[in-house]
Amino acid sequence: MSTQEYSGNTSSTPPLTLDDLHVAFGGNRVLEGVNIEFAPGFNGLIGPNGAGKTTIFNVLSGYVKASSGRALLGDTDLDTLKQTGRVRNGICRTFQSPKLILDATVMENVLLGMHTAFKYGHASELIRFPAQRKEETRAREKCMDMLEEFGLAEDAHKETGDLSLGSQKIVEVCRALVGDPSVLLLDEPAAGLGADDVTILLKGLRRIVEESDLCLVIIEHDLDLVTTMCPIIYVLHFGQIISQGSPAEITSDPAVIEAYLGSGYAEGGDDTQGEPNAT
Amino acid sequence: MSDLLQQIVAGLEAGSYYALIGLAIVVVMKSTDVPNFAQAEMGLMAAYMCWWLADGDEIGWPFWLAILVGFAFAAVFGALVQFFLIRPLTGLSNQPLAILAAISLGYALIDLFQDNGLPFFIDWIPGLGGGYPLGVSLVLAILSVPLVYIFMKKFVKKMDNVDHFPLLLLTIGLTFALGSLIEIFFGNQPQKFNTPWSGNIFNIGDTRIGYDQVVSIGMGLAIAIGLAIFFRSKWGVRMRAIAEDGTTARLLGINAGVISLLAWAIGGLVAGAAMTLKGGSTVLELGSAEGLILKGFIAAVLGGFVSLPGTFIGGMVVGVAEAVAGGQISTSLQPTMALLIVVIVLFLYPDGLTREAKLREV
Amino acid sequence: MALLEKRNLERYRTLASVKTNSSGFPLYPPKASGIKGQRRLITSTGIFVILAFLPWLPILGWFTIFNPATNYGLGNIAYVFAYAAAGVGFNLLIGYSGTLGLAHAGIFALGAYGTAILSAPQECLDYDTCETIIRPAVAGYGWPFLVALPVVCIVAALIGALVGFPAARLKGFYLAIATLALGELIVKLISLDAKLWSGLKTNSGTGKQVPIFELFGSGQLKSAYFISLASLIITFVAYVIYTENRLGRTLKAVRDIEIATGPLGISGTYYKLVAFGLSSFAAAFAGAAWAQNSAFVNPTSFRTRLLVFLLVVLILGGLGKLWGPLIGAFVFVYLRQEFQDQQKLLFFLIGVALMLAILLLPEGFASLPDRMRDSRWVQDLRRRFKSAKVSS
Amino acid sequence: MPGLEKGVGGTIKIGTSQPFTGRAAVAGEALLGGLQMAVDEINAAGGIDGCDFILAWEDDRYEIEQMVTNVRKLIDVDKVWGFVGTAGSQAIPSTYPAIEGAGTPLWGPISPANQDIKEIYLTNPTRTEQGKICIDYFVSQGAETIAVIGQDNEMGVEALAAAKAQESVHGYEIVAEEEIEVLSDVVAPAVLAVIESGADGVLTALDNAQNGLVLSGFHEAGYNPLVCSDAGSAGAGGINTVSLTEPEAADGYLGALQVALPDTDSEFVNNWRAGWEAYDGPGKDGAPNFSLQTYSIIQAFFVLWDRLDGNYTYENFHAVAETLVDDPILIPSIPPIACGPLPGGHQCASGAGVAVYSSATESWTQVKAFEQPAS
Repeated sequence: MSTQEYSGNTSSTPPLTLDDLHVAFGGNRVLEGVNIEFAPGFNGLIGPNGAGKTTIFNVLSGYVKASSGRALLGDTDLDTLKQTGRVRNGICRTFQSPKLILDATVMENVLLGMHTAFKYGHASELIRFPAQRKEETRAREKCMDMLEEFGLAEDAHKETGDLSLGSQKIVEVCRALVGDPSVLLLDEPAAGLGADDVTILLKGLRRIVEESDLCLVIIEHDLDLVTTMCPIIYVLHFGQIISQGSPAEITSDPAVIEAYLGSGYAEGGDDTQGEPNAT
Repeated sequence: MSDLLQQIVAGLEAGSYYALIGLAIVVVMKSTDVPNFAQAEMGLMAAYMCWWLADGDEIGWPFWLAILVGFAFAAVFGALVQFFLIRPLTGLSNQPLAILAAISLGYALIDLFQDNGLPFFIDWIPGLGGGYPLGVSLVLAILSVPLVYIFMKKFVKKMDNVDHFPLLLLTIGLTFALGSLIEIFFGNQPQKFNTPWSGNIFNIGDTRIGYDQVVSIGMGLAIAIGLAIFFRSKWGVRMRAIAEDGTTARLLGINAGVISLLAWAIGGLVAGAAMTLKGGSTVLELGSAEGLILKGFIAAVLGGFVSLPGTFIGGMVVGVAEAVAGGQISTSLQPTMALLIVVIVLFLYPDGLTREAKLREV
Repeated sequence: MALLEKRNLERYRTLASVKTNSSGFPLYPPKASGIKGQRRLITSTGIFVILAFLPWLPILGWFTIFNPATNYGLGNIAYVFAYAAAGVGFNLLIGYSGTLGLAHAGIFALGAYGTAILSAPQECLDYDTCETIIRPAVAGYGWPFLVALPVVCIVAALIGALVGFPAARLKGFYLAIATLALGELIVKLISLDAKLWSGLKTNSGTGKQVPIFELFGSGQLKSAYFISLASLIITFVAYVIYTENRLGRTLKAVRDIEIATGPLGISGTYYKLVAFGLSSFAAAFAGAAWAQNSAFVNPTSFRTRLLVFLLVVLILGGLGKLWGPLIGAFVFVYLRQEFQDQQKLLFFLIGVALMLAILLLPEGFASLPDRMRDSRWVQDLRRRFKSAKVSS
Repeated sequence: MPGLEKGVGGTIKIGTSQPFTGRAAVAGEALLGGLQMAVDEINAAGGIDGCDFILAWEDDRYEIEQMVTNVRKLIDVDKVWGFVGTAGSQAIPSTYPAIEGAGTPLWGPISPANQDIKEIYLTNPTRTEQGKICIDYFVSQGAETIAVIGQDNEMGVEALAAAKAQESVHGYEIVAEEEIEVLSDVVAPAVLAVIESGADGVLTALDNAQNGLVLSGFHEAGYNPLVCSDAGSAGAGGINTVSLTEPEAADGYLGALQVALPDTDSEFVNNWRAGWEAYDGPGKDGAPNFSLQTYSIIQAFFVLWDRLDGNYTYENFHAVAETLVDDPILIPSIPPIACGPLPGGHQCASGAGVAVYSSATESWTQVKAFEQPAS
């Protein structure tokens, strides 16, 4: 890609560590001592609704404060960083329902993801300072490449509101990716996507992960997708990790079946695994 | 010391007007979620009405009759404003507005056709220059009325959950219109409104207290308590239900139209009372509403736009703070006190002062 | 559909001027080539050029209120520009970044008083001795106007940002009240000046005779006219550039998806303050121009009523519309002069106009063309017209 | 030079801008009425040297923008020869550049005037001067402590300036300087502060309503010092202020006089009164005491016009006007008008009288003839 100058923090991805994380809203405890060491590459995070998956993301992106325990990005404690600081250190995320400016173009929305990458201030923008224009152009080029990667290049200058929900979610993923994250948190990226959208999304993600050593955490209900994508999966139940390991281990773990998959999955599970590229 | 007491009494009187306007604003806000910038102006209209009936040259009604009629007018007028102007913007029917517009325009057109001719941008069209006999202009006007009605019906959008800004602007427009209506009907001279008690005073220790001060403060307190009780009642609860969540309340079979009509009537009544008391104790003048509405809103803010006691106390505090600051420090500081208070309070408590207020963000 | 896209793609590749990425997708929204693409640039420049030469080409001669051949008309147009400039700034704040800040009457006053005081000659330094009543407020700092103006505007922008601080914490209507109060407070502080600022040598009570800045000795009105026009053009251009580039999209993000700005590395607070600062700059500039036109300033001119005037201008013209403020200002000043001799009626009309604008034309006059285009019967006409052409 | 085309022996158009709406309307209406009435009379009498006069007027609400646009309109569109009787300290200075630029003379009770501008002639004592007269009267009544209550604008500052100036003359003590916000009727703090100070004389520079409230405040407190205001805010000779308070409270209230009381029994005033009762034109519903003022001023203007001897150029006008110091225009109802050359000479009138209100007879009586302030 022609945009290496931006990939400031893709070098030596520090693993993301959750160290005995507790979160409680008033009385009810949402996370009770979660310990995870996310590795580079795909990490799956599954569990029934209300298990606290999104809460983990909210802690990582600074919406929620952990009542005890720490979240470590490499060796820096995230508590020491403000939200914007976390972005500069390479944590990007998407939301369950896409948070996009609907009356702005797709390109503009994606450009928001590069906010921290811009060097020149708004004063130079006003006088249309050449260097600033060049910077803008380069940023747009990068965003366009990203959109092309995910097959949205032709919609780049359409109003985001006109796109299908699926495409909007992909746009949001692009917006997260152009920030060159070292850790990318995807909250149900595939929910509401058509089959071919999913294929495009996953193909894109795979490529990115292969190229960089991005640590990618996916919350997803579509078990097939998770099992096909993620070498390692964490199962969250009532704020605790009840199981973790390879797809095979997870899907055969009785505790998981009991809590989440529901009995009668095991045999069904096998034949879905038979055709990994079904998705 | 007596000086300080004296100032406090004066402050309480001024405060009671702020509090009453604030209460009127809060009642409307609670039940229809409209920030009514025109509240004080509506009250002033009623106050002038009372004065006109009692002291005016044409009519010399006995004081209490005048007050009765004037307050009734205040309530009805409040209801009318809601019925014609606010309905379309709060998702209710726009029919009344259309009818009103049609009729008033028809009336204006009769006048225009008859003598003045139509406004500049079309009067060059031959035949629109005016000067028709009454009959002809009557016909022309009547013909045009249905068109206006249809136009208004078509183009006045019924907007559900419209945010505060347009509503605020609407009431600002209303303020201007009312202001000049008052000037047209009641003239622009300041007027003294003589009440049976005005001018009489009594002493407690060596503190002078005017009867009008007692009446104003007492009325303020009474109305505040009355409203508090009312909002515990069945209707009061319904009002709040409407404000909190209009659609659900409607599904529960609460008639939003009637409720908000009632709320606006009450708001108008309270504001009318406030301005009449003020007129009786000081003077009636065009500018007084403009000065009072901001103070009223400040009182309402101190009550978080929901709490009646909070609003009442807020108004009183502002009044007393002004008077005492003016007396003890310098009178040139007095006008800034209310502003300073609200700014500081909002910096310290962004959600308003009362716990109740935190439940609902305005 | 997709086919069409492909064809466009080919065209972009052939157009050298269009910036594309490696595989030829245009980086900037594709413009129609040639004149068509530049339509807005051309029209706006054209309009402003005409406005700049208006005093010498009385094309509005038939129209007394705005007849540029007379001082009367020229003054009115200058007022229109000043209001429009303030409106553009207001537009950026309310219409674009969706923040309901109402301190602009105060900021406007800052611009007017600031330039008046700074550029007034240094005389009459002693509060007790000089005959202040005979000579209203000619005591100041003797700065050249063109130095005072930018300084005042920048200071006003900073103060505006300061006023914006509640915006970080307050929601909707609370913010409106807080900023309204702060605006009033500014005016109050100004009107305290006879006592408060006597140290600042401005010593005649609250009214100030504004020292007239004569642009190349062109006389008070012409220079006031051009200062007002400059204020409009500068704010207008800044508005266009900003709303179409990074600042614009960032402000939009703060408006629409504030919740998500944190994980994008955007500080909502900072950008709200930026919006306040920029719009305050515009307001102060407009205030200075207004003062040059009025030649005298008085706190009573900057009470809530001025704020309401600005709101009327904004709403009549159209919230968030590029040309809205200018159109609105023209309508407003026209109304005010047309019904000048019957002020009672005038304020009734302004009130009704505002109410009708809210009820009938929420997007203001600037939205009329679009509305016409979208309205059913116009489209119907167009279709007929097309079919007629085809058949013939 | 507009007006001259209409010029010699033709119709002369004179303009005025007054507040017919808003709070000052009651004054503005009457000011217009006085002018219109005088113009009608002079035209009925066949004009002066074959000139008859038209009065063109515009409404400003005492607002800067309105006043400046009005003056521009009167100059450019109505092409007036000059302005007579335009007033309004809150906004009038905004018109100076326009007037100076067009060279159109302005002949009226302007306050504040500007001693640098050739076109502006001030035909009445300034507010400061009226304040000084009030204070002189206080002192003559044996007052030793003075309090000042002013609006937070020019009026207040001018009153304060007067008090400070006379302090050095008489050597009394200023015990309170209080302020009341424009358009506000929260007067209690100021009133209480003054009561606390226990001043013998109180000089107020407020609008009618505020004056009324202050008087009742004093009355209720059983505190009755000498209270005096300048002509405009006292409405001396009229009911504008005294009608806004209980009769007893207004008893003994003092007002400075720029112009004789409307019920003065002199030939000139009787003549005016008869005219005013008969008059039924624009501005009839205003308060009569103000109409006598402009009536007198425009009479003076007519005298001056007569002295122009048919040469109606602005040069000649200024030349003749600036010689008035040697041969003043004497209108019985106002102090002699003796304009001199610049600088300072265009403040043509000086000195004022004082009148007191009696609630028993519901009338004003002049207690101090027109005099210069002590210095």
